[in-house]
Amino acid sequence: MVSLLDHAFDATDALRAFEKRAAGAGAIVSFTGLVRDTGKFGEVMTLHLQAYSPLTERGIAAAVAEAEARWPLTATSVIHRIGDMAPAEPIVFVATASAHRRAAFEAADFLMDYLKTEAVFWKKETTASGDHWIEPRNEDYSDRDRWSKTGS
Amino acid sequence: MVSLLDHAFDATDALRAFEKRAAGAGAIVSFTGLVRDTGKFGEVMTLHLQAYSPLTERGIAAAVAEAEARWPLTATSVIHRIGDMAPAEPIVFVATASAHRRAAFEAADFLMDYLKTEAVFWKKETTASGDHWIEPRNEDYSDRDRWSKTGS
Amino acid sequence: MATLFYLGRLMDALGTGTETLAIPPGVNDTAALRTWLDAERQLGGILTEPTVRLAINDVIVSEPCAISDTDEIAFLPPVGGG
Amino acid sequence: MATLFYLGRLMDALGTGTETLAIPPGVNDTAALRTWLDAERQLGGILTEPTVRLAINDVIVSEPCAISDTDEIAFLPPVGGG
Repeated sequence: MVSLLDHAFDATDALRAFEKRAAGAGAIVSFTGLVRDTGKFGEVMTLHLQAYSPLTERGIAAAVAEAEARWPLTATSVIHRIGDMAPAEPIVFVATASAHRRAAFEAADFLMDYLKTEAVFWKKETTASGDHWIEPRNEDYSDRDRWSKTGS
Repeated sequence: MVSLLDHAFDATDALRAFEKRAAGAGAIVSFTGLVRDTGKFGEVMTLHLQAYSPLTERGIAAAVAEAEARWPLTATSVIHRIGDMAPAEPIVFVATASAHRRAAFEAADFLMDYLKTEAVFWKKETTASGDHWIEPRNEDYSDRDRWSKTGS
Repeated sequence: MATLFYLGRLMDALGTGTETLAIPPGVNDTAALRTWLDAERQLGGILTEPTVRLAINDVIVSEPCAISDTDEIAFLPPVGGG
Repeated sequence: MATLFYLGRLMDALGTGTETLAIPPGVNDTAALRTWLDAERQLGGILTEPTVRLAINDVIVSEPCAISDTDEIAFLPPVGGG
């Protein structure tokens, strides 16, 4: 299940809904990413995230399909904010369920690497000095590279 | 924060409480382990987990301290059931918070490996054929070995 | 008329996120479109950067790629992830 | 009197999880305690298995380790994790 939301959401509610879908799993991993209050250009007042539908959704769905092909998952969930958000708000929620914990951990980690590096989003931070579009960090690419090296 | 509980708990409530403590983090990972309905001896009716206090708590606290030394965590939580529990009930909840996702993922994974292999618990499954004490699985040891190989 | 979309920082540079536009005769592929539009808007080359990818009718294309006057064409700067 | 604890499957084998017990003279360390108690209860060696570890006063000890008649001594079979 993949959702792009243009309004705030509660990660705990998202986990509760996911647990219902994941009934029967032995292991559930959740990841919540929160908007940081400090960026490259200082204190962040607003983060703006732009998607381009349906490319953004299609890309995430392909990453979910790849995760489901690599690991024996019984359920997955991806929720991503778009639009304007404030520091400390959840920006992304990923949950994975599997019979065993290793699959659930690795799949959640894999999906987050996709979402942080390859997902079709453009990101703008508003600080006291104005608006700044944010380019990818090299660290994000090296995280993502881990998956192609390890094979399946 | 380490808790051994002799009664059922709600993983979503645990995450909500953790999020409050983790305010300011950029990344929160949670792991929920649920009692499996099938074991080595068939369908599980009841799982019984025995601790030996304060050794059990002390061991978990030492693993948490090790995780906090290895990764820059802003908060951690470990909740583990003891006593009798039914299939599908949460048996363990681990949450980690950090500025960046890699630390939060790795620390949660590390703590779960400790809890599944070295934690001071004895486990008994009640099935139609009676009570069975469960010995460690080799797979759990190899998961745990990953951490000594990678260094810090 | 083609519909053009400008994402991320290109939205600021073009002053809009989307517009409909008559593609002039002779501008038959993405390479010609990039060059023509960048010159027409005096953008100093930001539309011809190879890191800017193009999507035609919701598919990211290998370039140069033929275009027609009824396409939806999106200019996509490098994605930053979420 | 020493207080003994039997964990996991040893609780079933001993028929109790804990008992207080007078340690006989001459049983001065963990090795002697294991041998004496296993024989006394006719347990066929389950208390002398090296995979069974001993904790004295809440500390897992390297053996053989001296014991006294006021200790809390726990017999710990291999832990299975949670």
